[in-house]
Amino acid sequence: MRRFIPVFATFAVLIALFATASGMYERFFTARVIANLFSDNAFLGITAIGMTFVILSGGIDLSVGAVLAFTMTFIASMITDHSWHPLVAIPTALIIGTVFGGTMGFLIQRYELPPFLVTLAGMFFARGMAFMVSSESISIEHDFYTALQDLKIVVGPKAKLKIGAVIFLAVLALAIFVAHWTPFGRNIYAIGGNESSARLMGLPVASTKMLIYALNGFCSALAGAVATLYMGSGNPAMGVGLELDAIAAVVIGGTLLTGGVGFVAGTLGGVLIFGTIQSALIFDGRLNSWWLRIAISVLLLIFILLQRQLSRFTKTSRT
Amino acid sequence: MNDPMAKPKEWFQGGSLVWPLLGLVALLAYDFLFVDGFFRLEVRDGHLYGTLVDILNQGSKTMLLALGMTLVIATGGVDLSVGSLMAISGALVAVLVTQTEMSLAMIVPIALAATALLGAFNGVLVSVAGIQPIVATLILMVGGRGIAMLITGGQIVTFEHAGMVYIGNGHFLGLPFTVTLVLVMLLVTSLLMRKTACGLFVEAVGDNETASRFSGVSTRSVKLAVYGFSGICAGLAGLIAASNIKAADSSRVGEMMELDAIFAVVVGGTALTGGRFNLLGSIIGALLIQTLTTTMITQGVPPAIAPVPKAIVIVAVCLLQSEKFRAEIGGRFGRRASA
Amino acid sequence: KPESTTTTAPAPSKAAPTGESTLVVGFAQVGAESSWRTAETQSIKEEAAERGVELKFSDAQGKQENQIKAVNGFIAQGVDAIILAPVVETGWEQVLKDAKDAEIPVILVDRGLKVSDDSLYATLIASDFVAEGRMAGEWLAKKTEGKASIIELQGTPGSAPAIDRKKGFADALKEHEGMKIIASQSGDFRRSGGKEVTEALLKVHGDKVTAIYAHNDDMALGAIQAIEEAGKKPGTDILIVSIDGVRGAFEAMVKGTLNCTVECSPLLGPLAFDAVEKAIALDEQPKKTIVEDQVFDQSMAEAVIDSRRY
Amino acid sequence: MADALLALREIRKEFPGVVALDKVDFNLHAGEVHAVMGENGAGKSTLIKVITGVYPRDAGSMELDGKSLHPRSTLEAEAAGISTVYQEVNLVGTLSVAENILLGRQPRKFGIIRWDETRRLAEKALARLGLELDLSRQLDSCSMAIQQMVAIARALDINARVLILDEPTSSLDEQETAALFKVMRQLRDEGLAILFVTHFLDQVHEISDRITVLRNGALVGEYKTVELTRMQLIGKMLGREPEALQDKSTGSKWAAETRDEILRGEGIGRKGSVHPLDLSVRRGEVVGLGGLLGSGRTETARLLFGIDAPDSGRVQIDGQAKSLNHPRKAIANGLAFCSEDRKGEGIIPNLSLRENLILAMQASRGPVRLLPSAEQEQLCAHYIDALNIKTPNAATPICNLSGGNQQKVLLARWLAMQPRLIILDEPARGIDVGAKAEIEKLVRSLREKGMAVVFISSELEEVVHTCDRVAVMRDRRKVGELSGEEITEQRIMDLMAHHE
Ligand SMILES: Nc1ncnc2c1ncn2[C@@H]1O[C@H](COP(=O)(O)OP(=O)(O)OP(=O)(O)O)[C@@H](O)[C@H]1O
Ligand SMILES: Nc1ncnc2c1ncn2[C@@H]1O[C@H](COP(=O)(O)OP(=O)(O)OP(=O)(O)O)[C@@H](O)[C@H]1O
Ligand SMILES: [Mg+2]
Ligand SMILES: [Mg+2]
Repeated sequence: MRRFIPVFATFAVLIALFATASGMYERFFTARVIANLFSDNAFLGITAIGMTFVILSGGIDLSVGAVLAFTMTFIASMITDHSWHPLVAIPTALIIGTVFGGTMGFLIQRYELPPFLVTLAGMFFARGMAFMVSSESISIEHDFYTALQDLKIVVGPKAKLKIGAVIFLAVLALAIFVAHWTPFGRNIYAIGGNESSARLMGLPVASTKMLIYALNGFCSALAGAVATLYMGSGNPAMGVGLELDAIAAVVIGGTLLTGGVGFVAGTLGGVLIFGTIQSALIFDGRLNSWWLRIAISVLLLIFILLQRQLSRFTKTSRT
Repeated sequence: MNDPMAKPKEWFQGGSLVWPLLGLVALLAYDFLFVDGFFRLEVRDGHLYGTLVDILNQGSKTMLLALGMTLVIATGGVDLSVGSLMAISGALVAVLVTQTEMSLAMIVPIALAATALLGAFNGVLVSVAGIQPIVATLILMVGGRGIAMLITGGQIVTFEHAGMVYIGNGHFLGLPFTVTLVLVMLLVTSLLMRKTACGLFVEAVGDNETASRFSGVSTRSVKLAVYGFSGICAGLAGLIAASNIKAADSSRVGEMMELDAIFAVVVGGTALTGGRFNLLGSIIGALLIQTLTTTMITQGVPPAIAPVPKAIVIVAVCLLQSEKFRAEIGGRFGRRASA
Repeated sequence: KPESTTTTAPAPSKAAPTGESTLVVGFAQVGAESSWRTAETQSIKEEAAERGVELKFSDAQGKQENQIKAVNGFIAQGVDAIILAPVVETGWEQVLKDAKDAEIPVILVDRGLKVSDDSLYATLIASDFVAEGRMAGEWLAKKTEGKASIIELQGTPGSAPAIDRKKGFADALKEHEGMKIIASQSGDFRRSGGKEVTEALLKVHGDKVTAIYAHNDDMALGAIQAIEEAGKKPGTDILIVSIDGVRGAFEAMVKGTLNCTVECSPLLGPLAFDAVEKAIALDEQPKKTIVEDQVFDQSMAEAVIDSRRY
Repeated sequence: MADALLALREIRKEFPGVVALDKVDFNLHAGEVHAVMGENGAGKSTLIKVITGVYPRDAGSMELDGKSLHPRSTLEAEAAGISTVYQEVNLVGTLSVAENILLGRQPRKFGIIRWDETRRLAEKALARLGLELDLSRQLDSCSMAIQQMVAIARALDINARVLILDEPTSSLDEQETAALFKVMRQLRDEGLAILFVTHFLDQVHEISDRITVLRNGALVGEYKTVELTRMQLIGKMLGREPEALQDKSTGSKWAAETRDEILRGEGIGRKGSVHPLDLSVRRGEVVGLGGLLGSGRTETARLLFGIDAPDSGRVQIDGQAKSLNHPRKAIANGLAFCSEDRKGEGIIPNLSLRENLILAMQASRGPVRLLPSAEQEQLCAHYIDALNIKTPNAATPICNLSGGNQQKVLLARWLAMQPRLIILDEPARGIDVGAKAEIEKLVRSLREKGMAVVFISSELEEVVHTCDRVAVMRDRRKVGELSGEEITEQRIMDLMAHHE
């Protein structure tokens, strides 16, 4: 049970945050705001889930935002400019993302390159390719797509979960399952906990590492697809800095950047904390550009400290 | 721990400057062959003038950031806030220079003290509060820019103060003054690290924090110090950036420069996992990235796809440094797997 | 002179706030990335205060996703109207539909959108970026009598002004054989970017360069410094034309270092709130109001500099 | 004798500056326990890592069951039927005990891990070693001994033909060693080939059938255990006649009462770790802490050294109350602590031997006054010589030293400080016979000069032999204290196993 404390702490902080905001702003505590929280942060959430795996393995991936942008632009361009059917365009984009991630994983694993640099290069590359596909944002015009976009689950008065949010939740459930009930998931934890041990224990370190980055490439591409559903367009400049948001969400969710420790479920908490802070500041609406930035950072700081304090409660004697 | 894989991420012993240098030389060779006038140097108004000089001058900011970042990374951390700290020091200086009568001898220390303090604040978050470095410094990365904009009221504050203008545009001994600044900082840092025990402590903390603490090293102070130092370096870089354009552009200055700095450090032979570091390597790494940027501008690479060649160069340099890759390519390095 | 759908940016209104229950208006701004942008924000805030409107301000830090979140937030909050300065042209369909369903009028400022259904927004108050680029090109053509080797300093890749101002300028150049863009690089709308790029390009292209066209004033101001350091006279040896018309550009023109700037007025507050009020009252209003851009060159700079408000 | 199951011919392995193995032949037969013996740095671990594919060999051939063997990773070695426990515990500290045992081999159904089954199997594997543990406990929070047991349980659980154990018993106490030996015998009788490395000579004679001795990377010879006496074995390992290694004098018995008390702890304890206890150590005295696995000896040491802050009681140094809440303070008060966890809490792996050696001294001097390099060199030279540390030079990264030599460097780190009180937690872990005697001698000579020692060891013999007083612990509680003539293995064991 003790292992779950950081996750509980994350959700406790989330609830505290949400309660405070609800107290301060009218109409904050509504089903609509909560549903929006999921819909608006769906693609951040999906990248954060992929990122959770990477971080659990002790790595990092800076390319997620750029891969998302590439996927969006690719899908939009294929559908609008080249009249592909969405059901062709989206899977193709997902495959490209997966292969791209896998390639980075290969370089990292095979040549023992630092993930930071390889994925930094991946970020530049994917961003450049996004602009190569189209230097402007493209809107997607396709009846099937519009129909997809309009799919939603009504969860309350004026509150609906859009298709993106539904995909996000599905990915979340799947990721939790993979992390905790499959050998692949456990190997990720082992590699992150101690890579040399994992190797000496005879775990398939090489293939697992490659798979992790491939999986994350897939998640980034899926996030890109979800983003096109969210906005109905592809924007090559989208997702700049998304990687940092995703990393922050993962870490706020109680996962250690050193690898091996953390939970996918915590990441959900991290994403929602992030989103709630943003929503609360939008509801406030009184801060100018600089106070807004200062406020975001101060709130982040407060809630990270709170989360740490809560999870420290039961720290075992030896660390 | 006598097994070879205990640190698989360790990629090569901090020490070898050969590979980053080779990368730099290769790039310069390309420029020599394909870019007209890249190596043209002339003397104008008593100082050197040419693309190479520009690279030194423009690269000085990244070099300074990389110096501070090297130590932070050596302790196993990372500092994302350097860009925002640049903005803060630039903003402070611009505002003080234009709105007060203070002399530069007062203003510069004030600005550097401010960024040092903010850097130390990062250090507190990391070492005392135990927040992970990426997130701890992300806080100041976001908030610091807010502070900088607060100082300038969101405006671009321009100045004409001769002393301030000199820092980023002046010349000393025929070279941009920034070169002297970088050299002095490099020298001071190297001396500090090698002639005192600071370097030992930094490397020990980065390599095995627990063991260092058990040996009586004050790991907290070490971390506070390196983040503070990184703050000072960022402050200096901010001064140069502001001086360069005779203005404090607090909302844009230093954006994404943290990535350049980290790139420089890692290419220069300091592993992100901490431990051994190499200051000179970081400087070379910074030069590499600046040369690349300048090359792309002069080569007329369309800006939208400019990241692609950048990516290729990064991967190429990485592969060059990978012993495994060299072994695979060269073959004659034998099948000796890297330790 | 102005056409029926164009207008110059009017002075802020001095009307006293109406006594009725205050309007709540959300403003989804792109960010605070340039002096032009902050001037626009300022104008809208001042006008809101002037009219006693409660303004909900959101800064998206340059990200479309944040802007969409902001609009969604405004809708959830039940504001009376939304002013949106879209960061790019596409991708707004869904969120505008939601606004429409909630019966909240959306007023677009500074650039248009591509949406399938015009009724998704109430009106657009915008500058014509393409026209700005064209005006800059035409001015330069006239000044140089159709002969120039030009360095173009582009804005941030992918951003609407960068795309349109490039397009407009290229259009203008088509008619003049002798005008060539010899290099076109991005200075990212930054002063430092303008300087770094110019510095590097001057070394390579040396004396060939006769003119510089910058997508915004900040980059032009950076370029001026680079030219000076290269031992040339900006404004004389190399002509410089840029867009925006911020105060710094006028100062440079007075000094003779900048030749021309095309004004793109950020003072949209009064127009925006007029539109807001009309939209709420369901009054007729044109779908599109183009704020007329004006070309200023050195000869006019001295006269107008004191009246510049941003 | 029949053909060997695993046959190595003329194996050579070279590291920069060191020839770790030179033309080494080795034969391992099915159904035998084969001990590989040698001094620290003789090449035992390297031999093992060559077998399991961690290091590629530079020359020579290997055959397993007549087929040539070329493992490129442990994964391949395991697939070929070789299961290994490496010298340093190689497990994942952030995972639970149960997972560590079954990682990579979890029972699953449709690819889904069956956790209940996993726990059951883990329980079974541990039970085989006579161990009952909280399976969901994070491995990191367990003591070294338990970690070692878990590693062994994992290796035994793999269906293998060859089992390799590199110093598995280095931090085990007698009971666990016995349990391990029982399983080893059983496996041997089932036809497994077992390679066993240890520095405990008794254990070699107790369990092994044959012995291969290495010295300086070269093969000395292969012997039947029964044909080699203890003294002969030592002679072969050291390459010279063993002199008075067993210096039987138990040291001067100090008239303890007349000596000043250096450290006095009254009621020090910490919730969840050790119950409040009293402990005093006098000048020139060696105080042992006895107890079973996890009885709280290490935890007590950590409290004394300020690693974990005690939440009850007080500590006096020289009669003055002190609050030692950071190792730095403890060091400033003349304390030193040599941890049992060499890898995690001891060495700074990528720094050189010299830097590792001077670290504590430099830390106490502060960052500014760098120890002059002449002095550094002199210190290194002194300790390399005094402790017989095997290394190319002082600039070698410590991670390239053999385990035992690393341990010696760590000892040197503390001895160089000339502390007034040193806490040695399993100091002999992984150290060869010669070195053990050296260290004992050194400790005695320091004691002669008035140093006090807190001595923690799982080897009762060593405790009896070295200590002037022994505090015995059970269930993280001090249950008694023995001094002088009372100190016998029997008395300690009685206390440990709770008939008072
Ligand atoms: N990765 C390495 N790089 C360089 N030298 C090494 C490396 N590993 C071991 N050595 C050297 O090889 C020699 C043999 O080491 P090995 O670990 O095999 O000794 P050992 O017999 O296991 O000793 P111990 O009893 O101390 O464990 C030592 O001199 C050691 O310094
Ligand atoms: N059987 C056990 N089950 C669960 N936890 C245990 C067990 N044995 C020890 N521990 C835990 O392991 C930790 C380490 O105990 P400690 O290291 O103080 O023991 P020790 O007496 O030094 O024994 P060792 O010889 O193992 O080092 C303690 O937190 C203790 O609670
Ligand atoms: Mg060994
Ligand atoms: Mg112990």
